[in-house]
Amino acid sequence: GCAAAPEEGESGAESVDYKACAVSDEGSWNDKSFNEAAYAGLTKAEDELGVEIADAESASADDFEPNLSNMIDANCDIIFAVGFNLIDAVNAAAVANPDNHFVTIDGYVADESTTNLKPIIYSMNESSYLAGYLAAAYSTTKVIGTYGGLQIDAVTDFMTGYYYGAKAYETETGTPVTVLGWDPTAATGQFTDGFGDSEGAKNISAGQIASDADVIYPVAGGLFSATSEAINESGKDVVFLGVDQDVAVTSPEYADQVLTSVLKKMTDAVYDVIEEQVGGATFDATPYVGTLENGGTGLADFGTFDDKVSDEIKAKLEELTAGIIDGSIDPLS
Amino acid sequence: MTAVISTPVVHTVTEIPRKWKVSIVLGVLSVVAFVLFGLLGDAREALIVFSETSDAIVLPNVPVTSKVLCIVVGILLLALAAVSFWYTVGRRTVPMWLIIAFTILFLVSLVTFTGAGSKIPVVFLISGSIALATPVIFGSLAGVIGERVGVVNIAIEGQLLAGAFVSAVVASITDSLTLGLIAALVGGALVSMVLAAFSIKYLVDQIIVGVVLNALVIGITNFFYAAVLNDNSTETNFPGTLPFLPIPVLSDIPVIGAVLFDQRITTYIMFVLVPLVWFILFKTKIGLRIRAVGEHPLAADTVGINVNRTRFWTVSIAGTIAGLGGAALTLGSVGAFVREMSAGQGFIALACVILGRWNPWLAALAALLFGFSKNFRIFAGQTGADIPPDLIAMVPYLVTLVAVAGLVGRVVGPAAAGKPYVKQ
Amino acid sequence: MTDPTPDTLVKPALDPDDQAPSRWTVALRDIVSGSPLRTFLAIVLAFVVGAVLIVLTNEDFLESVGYIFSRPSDAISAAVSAVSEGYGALFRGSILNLEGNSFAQVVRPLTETLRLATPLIVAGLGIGLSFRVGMFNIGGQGQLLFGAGFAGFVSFQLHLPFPLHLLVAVIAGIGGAAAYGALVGFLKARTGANEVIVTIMLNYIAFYLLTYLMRTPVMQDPTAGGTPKTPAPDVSAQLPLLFGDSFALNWGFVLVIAATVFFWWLMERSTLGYRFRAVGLNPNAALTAGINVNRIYVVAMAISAGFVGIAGVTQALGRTSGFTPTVDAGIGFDAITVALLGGSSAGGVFLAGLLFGAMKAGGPSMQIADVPPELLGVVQGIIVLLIAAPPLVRAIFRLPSPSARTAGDRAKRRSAKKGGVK
Amino acid sequence: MKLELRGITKRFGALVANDHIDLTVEPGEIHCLLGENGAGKSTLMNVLYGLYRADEGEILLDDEPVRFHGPGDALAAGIGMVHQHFMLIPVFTVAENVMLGHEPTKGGVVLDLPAARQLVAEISQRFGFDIDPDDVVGDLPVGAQQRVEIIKALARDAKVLVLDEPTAVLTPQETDELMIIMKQLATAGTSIVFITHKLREVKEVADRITVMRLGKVVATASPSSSTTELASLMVGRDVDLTVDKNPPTLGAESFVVAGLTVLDSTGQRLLDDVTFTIREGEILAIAGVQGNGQTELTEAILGLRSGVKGSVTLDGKELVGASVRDSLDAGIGFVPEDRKKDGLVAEFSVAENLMLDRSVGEPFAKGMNIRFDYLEEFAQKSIKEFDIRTQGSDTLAGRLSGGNQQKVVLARELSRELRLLIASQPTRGLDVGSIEFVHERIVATRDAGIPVLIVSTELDEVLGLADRIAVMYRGKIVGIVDADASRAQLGEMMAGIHA
Ligand SMILES: Nc1ncnc2c1ncn2[C@@H]1O[C@H](COP(=O)(O)OP(=O)(O)OP(=O)(O)O)[C@@H](O)[C@H]1O
Ligand SMILES: Nc1ncnc2c1ncn2[C@@H]1O[C@H](COP(=O)(O)OP(=O)(O)OP(=O)(O)O)[C@@H](O)[C@H]1O
Ligand SMILES: [Mg+2]
Ligand SMILES: [Mg+2]
Repeated sequence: GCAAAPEEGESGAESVDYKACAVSDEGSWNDKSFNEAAYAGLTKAEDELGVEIADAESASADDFEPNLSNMIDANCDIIFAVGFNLIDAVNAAAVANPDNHFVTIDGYVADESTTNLKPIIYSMNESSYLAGYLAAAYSTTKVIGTYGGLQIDAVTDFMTGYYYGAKAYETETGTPVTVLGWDPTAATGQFTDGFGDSEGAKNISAGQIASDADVIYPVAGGLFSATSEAINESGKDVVFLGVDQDVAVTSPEYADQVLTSVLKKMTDAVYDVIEEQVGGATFDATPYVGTLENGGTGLADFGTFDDKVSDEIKAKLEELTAGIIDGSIDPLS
Repeated sequence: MTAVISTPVVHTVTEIPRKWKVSIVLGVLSVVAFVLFGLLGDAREALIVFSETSDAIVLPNVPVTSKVLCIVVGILLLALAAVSFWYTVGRRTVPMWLIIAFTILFLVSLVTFTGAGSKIPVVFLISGSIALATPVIFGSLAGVIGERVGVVNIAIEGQLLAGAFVSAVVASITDSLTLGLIAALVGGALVSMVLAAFSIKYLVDQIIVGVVLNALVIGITNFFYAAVLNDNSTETNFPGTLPFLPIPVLSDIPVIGAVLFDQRITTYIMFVLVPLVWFILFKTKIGLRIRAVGEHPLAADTVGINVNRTRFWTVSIAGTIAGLGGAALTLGSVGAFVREMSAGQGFIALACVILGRWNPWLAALAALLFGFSKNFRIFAGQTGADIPPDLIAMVPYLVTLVAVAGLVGRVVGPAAAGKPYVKQ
Repeated sequence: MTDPTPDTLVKPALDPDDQAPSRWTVALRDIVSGSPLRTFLAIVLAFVVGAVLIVLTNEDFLESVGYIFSRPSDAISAAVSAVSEGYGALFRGSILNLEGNSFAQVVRPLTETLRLATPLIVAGLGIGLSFRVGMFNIGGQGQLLFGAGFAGFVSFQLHLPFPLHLLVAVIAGIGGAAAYGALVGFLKARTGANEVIVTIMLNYIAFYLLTYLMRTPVMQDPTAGGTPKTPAPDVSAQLPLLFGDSFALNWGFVLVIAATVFFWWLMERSTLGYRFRAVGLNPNAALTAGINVNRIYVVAMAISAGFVGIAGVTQALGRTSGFTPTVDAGIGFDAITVALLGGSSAGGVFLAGLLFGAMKAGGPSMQIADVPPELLGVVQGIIVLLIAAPPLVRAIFRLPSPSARTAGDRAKRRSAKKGGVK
Repeated sequence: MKLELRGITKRFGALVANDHIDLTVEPGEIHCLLGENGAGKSTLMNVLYGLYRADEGEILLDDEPVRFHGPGDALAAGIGMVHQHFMLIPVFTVAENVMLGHEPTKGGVVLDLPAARQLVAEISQRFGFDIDPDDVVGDLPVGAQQRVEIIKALARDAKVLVLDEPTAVLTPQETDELMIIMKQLATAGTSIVFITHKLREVKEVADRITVMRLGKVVATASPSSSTTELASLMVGRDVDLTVDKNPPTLGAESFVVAGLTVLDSTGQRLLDDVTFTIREGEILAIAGVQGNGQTELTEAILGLRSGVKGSVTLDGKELVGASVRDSLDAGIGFVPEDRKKDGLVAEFSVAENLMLDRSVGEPFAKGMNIRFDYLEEFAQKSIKEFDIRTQGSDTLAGRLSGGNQQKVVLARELSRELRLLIASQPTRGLDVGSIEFVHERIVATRDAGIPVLIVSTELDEVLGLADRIAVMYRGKIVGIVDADASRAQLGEMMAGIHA
C-alpha cells in the first residue's frame, strides 16, 4: 500500500445533461446474456455520449414498481424496463408519469393512448429458424436439442423457430431430424427452474447428449456455461448455439464450442434510442421490432467453426434469410 | 431434582400390533405399476441403451416392448407386496431390503413406461441421479453426524451454500481447484462452528440458529455476489471444474464403470464417506462417544467425556462435509457460483436424515431417490411424455412429503438431539 | 434431568419423543424476553457490520487503500462517503425523501415502508403464532402462495360488486391458506411427521402447483402469452388506495393493523390463545389437563397459516395487475426472521415488520447509490442472530447479566432477608 | 483408598446445597450418608465426582489434595459412582455402556467389542450377576440396570464407590442382595459411600454414619444408634409420620376398574388385567417398586394412553375410550407423579396454572374471553387456602419451590367438583411440613365421601394414608390387603411373591 496517490480531477468523456436509467428483470445485469446486452447499451452511451446512468436490479417481481418509482424520483430522463415481466409495472408507471419517457424491452404497450412508452421487441423466431436449419445440417447424428430458461413466449419464440428450421432441413433433404426439448404443437419441452438454475441446465444438456444430440440451443441466458460443462463431461463432439450476444466474442473461453450465436441486438437498440434523445429528437413511442430485415436480429459469424460449415449451407442460410424477409418462408410453421 | 424414573416393565410380548401402513403403500404402488404401466401401458418399443459407442466395451442396445416388460416387473412387484403383507400378518416389520428392492423395481417399471417409443439411456439415468444426489448426500451425512451428537443442523442449506461460494471464489482467484476444495471444507466448518457456538455456548435453540444462519449465509453470499463477483466474474467466479479421474480398467466395465469408476474427486469422496461415516459412528471409539453424547449427554459426562467439546468438534467436522457438498455444486458440477444455488437441497438433506433414520447408508439411499426423481423430470421431458412439466417438477418434493408423513412418521432419533447440555 | 430409560410408551395424542417443551421453553423464553435495549443494540451492531461491508466493497475506498500511507485521508473520506451515501439512500428510500419536490414525494418513502411492511407484519404474526404453540412453521412461502392463489382466483374469476367482492376474495385467501396450514397440523398430529420438513416440501409443492394452474385456464392471464401469470383482479376486488393516487399504500395496511390487534387479543386475552400457549410451553401438562393437544396443533396451524394467508391476500389484491408464482417475493422466509425479531408478540412483530419493510423500501435507492441492497439481507441476519443470543450481545456491550437484575429477584432477596415470603 | 472432603460448599444461586461439609471415609469402610430429601447428599457426591464444581473446599485422596475438572479426573483417580438417576444409555448394549469412556480398542480407534463383553462377563460372574453383555439396557428391568451401573464402576477398578440411593428402585430382596455385594467389596478394600434415607439399611451395613440436614452435617453416628435417634437427627425434630385420620365412612362402590390392560406399541403388556374397586370415602393406595405399571395405571384411567383394554367406570360411566377431557368432566382430580412435566406450565404464572384444566367456559371464561378478574380472585383464595408461598399470583410457577408447586396442583385439582381423586407420588420431594399438609388435604377429600386412589413408592406413606393397599408387580396387582398389613408381607408382595 505505498503506491503514489493519483492526481485529482480525472474524468471520462465530456458529460451531457442527460440521465438514462434501467431496471432489470429478476436477475443481475451480468448474466452474460439478455440483461447484459441491454445494459451494455447504457454503458456505451455513458462512454460515448457522456450521459449519466443509473440502474437497479430487481430481486423479485415485488421490486419492479419501487425500482421504477425510484428511478422516476432520481430524475431520470429515460427509463428502460428490461424484460417481459416488467410489462405491468412499466405500463402503470408510464400512465402515472406522463412526463417521463419509458422504454420496454420485450414488452408491449397495454394502453393505446400511452405516448411515453416505447417497446423494443424482436422477432427471434426468424433468426432461430436459420439456427435450426444450421443445427440440423451441421449435426452428424441428426439429433439436436434445445431448452429454455422458463416456459414463456419470449423464450419459446426462439425454440419454435429453431424447431421449424430443423424440420425445414428434414423436409428438404428427407433425412429425419429429431429435435429434443421442444415440441411447438404440444407446447411441451424442457425448461430449467429459471435463468439461474445451472444444475438443471447441465442435466438437461447431459440428457440430450446421452440421447445423441450434438447441437444444443440453450435459450436460457447465461446458462450456456452449464451446457458447455455438460459437453465437457460427455467428452463428445458437441456444440451449442449462443443467444442474445455473440457468445464466442463476449465469453471467448467457450468459443471452441459455439457454432454460432443468435443475436438479439439490444445493445444497439438501447444506444440508438439514447443517442436520438440526446441529439434532441422528440420521443417516438412507435415500437421498434428487430427482424432479420432491419438487422435487429440475425446469426453471428461462425468463428472457429467457419471452415466446418460448408459454403453450400452458408448459401442456403442466405437463401432462407431472403425468404423470411420477403415473406415466402414462415419461420413459425 | 424430582426427575421421575419411569421404566416400563418388560413382559413377554403378547400381541404386537400389526402395522399395515408399509404393506398398503407397497400394495397400492404394485397395483398401479402392474395395471397402469403394464396392462394399460404403452405397447411401443423402448430401446434400452447401456453403453456409448465410444465405450471400451460396447454392450448391445436392448429393444423391449414397454408394456411387456412392465407387466413382468409388475408381477414381481405384486409378489414383493404380497411378501410384505405376509410379514405384516406375521406381526413382523417389513425388512428394509424388501422396501429397497421394491423401490428399484418400481422405478424400472416407471422408466420403461415413460421411455416407450424412445431411448432409455441407463448410464445417464443412474449417473445423473448420483450427480444430483451428491450434494444432498454430503449434506445429509453432515446432518446425520450432527444429530447423532445431539445438534440438530438446520443450517445444512447454509453450509452447502457457503461451501459452494468459497470454493468457487477461492479456486477462481488462486487458480487452484485444490485450494478451492480446502476452502469449501473451511467454509462449511465456519458455518458449523457458529451453529455449534451459539447452540452450545449461548444455548440458543438449535433450530432457530440454523434458520437464522441460512438467512445470513444467503445474505452474505448474495451481497458478495452482487458487490464483487458480478463485476469481474472471470477473475472471481470462473473456477472451472474438477477433472474426471477414470480408474484404469475398472472404468471400462460397461454401465458400472461409467457410474462408479469414472467420476470426479468429489464423487469419489462421497462414495468413500458414506461407509466411512457409518464405520466411524458405529464401529469406533469416537463414534461410540459421539452417539453417547447425542443420546444421554449427562451419562456421557459421568464417564469423563467432555460433552460440549465433543459436540463442538463433531459438528464442526460435519460442517466440512457439508462444505464439500457445496464444492460438489460448483467445482464438482457447473463451475461458477450462482446466487442461492443450493436451492433448498440442504432442506432435502435434512429430510433424508430423517427418512434415513439417522443412518448414513439409508440417508444416502433417500438422497439417491431424490436425485432420481429430479433426474426423471429431465428424462420425462426429453421423451416427450405429456405430463405437465410443472407437475413433474413437483414430484421429488411430493415423494419426500409422502415418505416423511406416510412411511416414516414417528421415528425415534437420538434422544438428546436439539437439547443443549448445561453443566453446573 | 433426562430419564435413564426412554419412555417407549405411546401416548395417544403426543409424540413421546417430541421433547419439544424443554427445547421450546428455552428458545421461547429467549425470544419473548428480548429487552428493548438489547434489541436496539443488536440493530446498531448489525448496521455497523453493514457499514464495514459497504466500505470494504467500495471501489473508491479500495483504490485509495492502495496508497493509504501516502494519503490516508482519501481512504477515510472514501469510507465515510460510501457509508453515508449508502445509509443516506436507505433513509431517503424508506423514511423521508428530503430531496423531493413535493410533499407527496417527500413522504412517499414512509408510505412505501408501510406498504412493504404490510405483508411482512401479518406473515410474521402467523409464523410467530406457530412458534408460540411450539411448532416451527417454515411454510410461510407456500401458505402465502395459497392465500394469494385463492384470493386471486376469486378476484378475477368471480364478478361481484365492490365491497362484497373484496370481502369474499379476502376470506377465500385466508381460508385457502388456513386449509393448507391445517393439513400441516393434521400430518403432525396424525403421523408425527416433522413439521419443518413437511412445510418446506409444501412450499415447493405450492409453488409448482400454482405455476401449473397459471398455465391452465383456471388462473391464466390469456394475454400473458405462455407466461404463468394471472389476470388482473377485478377493480371491485382490489384493495383501495389509502391516501389517493400519489401513494401506493392501500387498505391492506389497515387490514393488517386489525390483524395485529386480533392477534394480541387471541394470544393474550382469549381462552384459545391460552391453550395455544400452554401447549407451546408444556404439551405434556396441557394434555394432562384435558387439552386436546392434537386438535390445538391443527387449529393453531390453520390460524397461523391464515395470518400468512392475509399476506398473500395483500400481495394479490393490493395491485392492479395480475401476479406470477413469485408473488411471495421472499416474504414467507422473511416472516420467520420478523417473528424471531419481534419475539412472536403482536407489538414486537409489528415493529419488526416495519423495520424490515423500511429495509425493503430503502433497497432500490441504495442500489442507485451503488450499494447492493443485498447488504440488507446480511444486516437482517445479523440482527436476528444477535437477538437470538442474548449473552453474546451482553458480552459485546458488557451489559450486566439480567439474572441479578430482574425486579422479581430483587424483591425475593429483600424478602429473603426479612425471613422469607409468608 | 482414604477419602476426605474438607469444607465443601456448593451454592445454587441463593440456595446453599452444601454448607462447609467435612467427611472422611477410611479404606474398606462402608460409610452411610443419611438425610432427608433435599439435604444435599447427591450434591455433595456430584462435587466429589467432578460433575459439579464446588464453590469452596477441597478433596483429599490418601491425604493428597486433588482437583477434579470433570468426572474424567475423578474416574482416573479411582472414584466410581452409581448415580441416583441411572447414567445408562438406553439404546446401547450392556457392553457398550460399560466400556463407554474407557473403550478397549484395536489400534486405538476401532472398538474391541469382544474385550468389553469379556470384561462384563467376568465381573458378572465374580459377583453372581446375571447380566448378558449384549442385552440392550433399555430393555432390562430396573434391578438389572442397577447392576449394570455397578459393573460400570467395577470395570474401572473403583477404589472409592459412591452409591446414591441405590435401593430406591429395588425390592427388599434385591436390596438384600445389594448389601451382600457391598460387604464383599468393602472386604476387598473398596471404600464405599452409601446414600439412603432408609434407616433399616443403614443399620445393616454401615460402619459409620454421617447425617446431613439442610446442606449441613448435623451429626456423625454409629450403626448402633437407635432408629428414632437417627430419624430425629435427620429430620431435626421428633418425627411422627403417622397420618391422623378417622376410620373411613364407606359409601357406594363408585369407582370400578375391571380387567384393565395396557399394551405398548410393540405389544408388550404394561398393565395386565388389573381389577379393583374403590368405595366412596375410601383411600386405596397402590404400593410397589417404581416402574411396575403404576404410571400406566393412572394414565390409562385418565385417558392418556392408547392400547387400553378392559373397563374403568366412575359412577357407572365408562371411561375407557373417553378423552382426558371427558374423564376430567366426569369428576376426576388428577395429581400427576411428575408435577414439572405433567402438572404445571413452568412459564405460566401461578394464576394461569390454576385454570389449566378449565380453560373453556365457566367459571374462568366468558365466551372466548378469559375472565381475568375472576381468575385473580380465585388465585388469591387458593393461595390463602393452600398456603402457597409465592410473591403473588403472577409469579411464574417454575420459580416456586417443589412443595409449593405441588400445592398449586392440589389447589387446582381439588377446586373442582370431584368424584374421584387420583394422586401419584403426592409428596415426592416435599419437606415434612408440606407432607403433613398434603396428607391432611387428601384425607379431607376422602372424608368428604370421595374415592381416592394414591400411588406411592414410599411404604411409610402408603401405610399412613391407605384404608386398603394394592401391591403392583410387573403390571399386575399381586394382591389387595388391609392397611394393617406388615412391612414384611408388603415387601414380599412387592417382589412378586403372592400374599
Ligand atoms: N442442579 C441444581 N440446581 C439447583 N438446585 C439444585 C440442583 N441440584 C440440587 N439442587 C438443590 O439442592 C438441594 C440439595 O439437593 P440434593 O439433590 O443434593 O439433595 P439430596 O440430599 O440428594 O436429596 P434426595 O434424597 O431427594 O436425593 C435441593 O434443595 C435441591 O433442590
Ligand atoms: N428457577 C428458579 N428461579 C428462582 N428461584 C428459584 C428457582 N427455583 C427455585 N427457586 C427458589 O429457591 C428456593 C429453594 O427452592 P427448592 O426447590 O430447592 O426448595 P425446597 O427446599 O426443595 O422446597 P420444597 O420442600 O418446597 O420443595 C425457593 O425459595 C424457590 O422459590
Ligand atoms: Mg439425591
Ligand atoms: Mg424440593
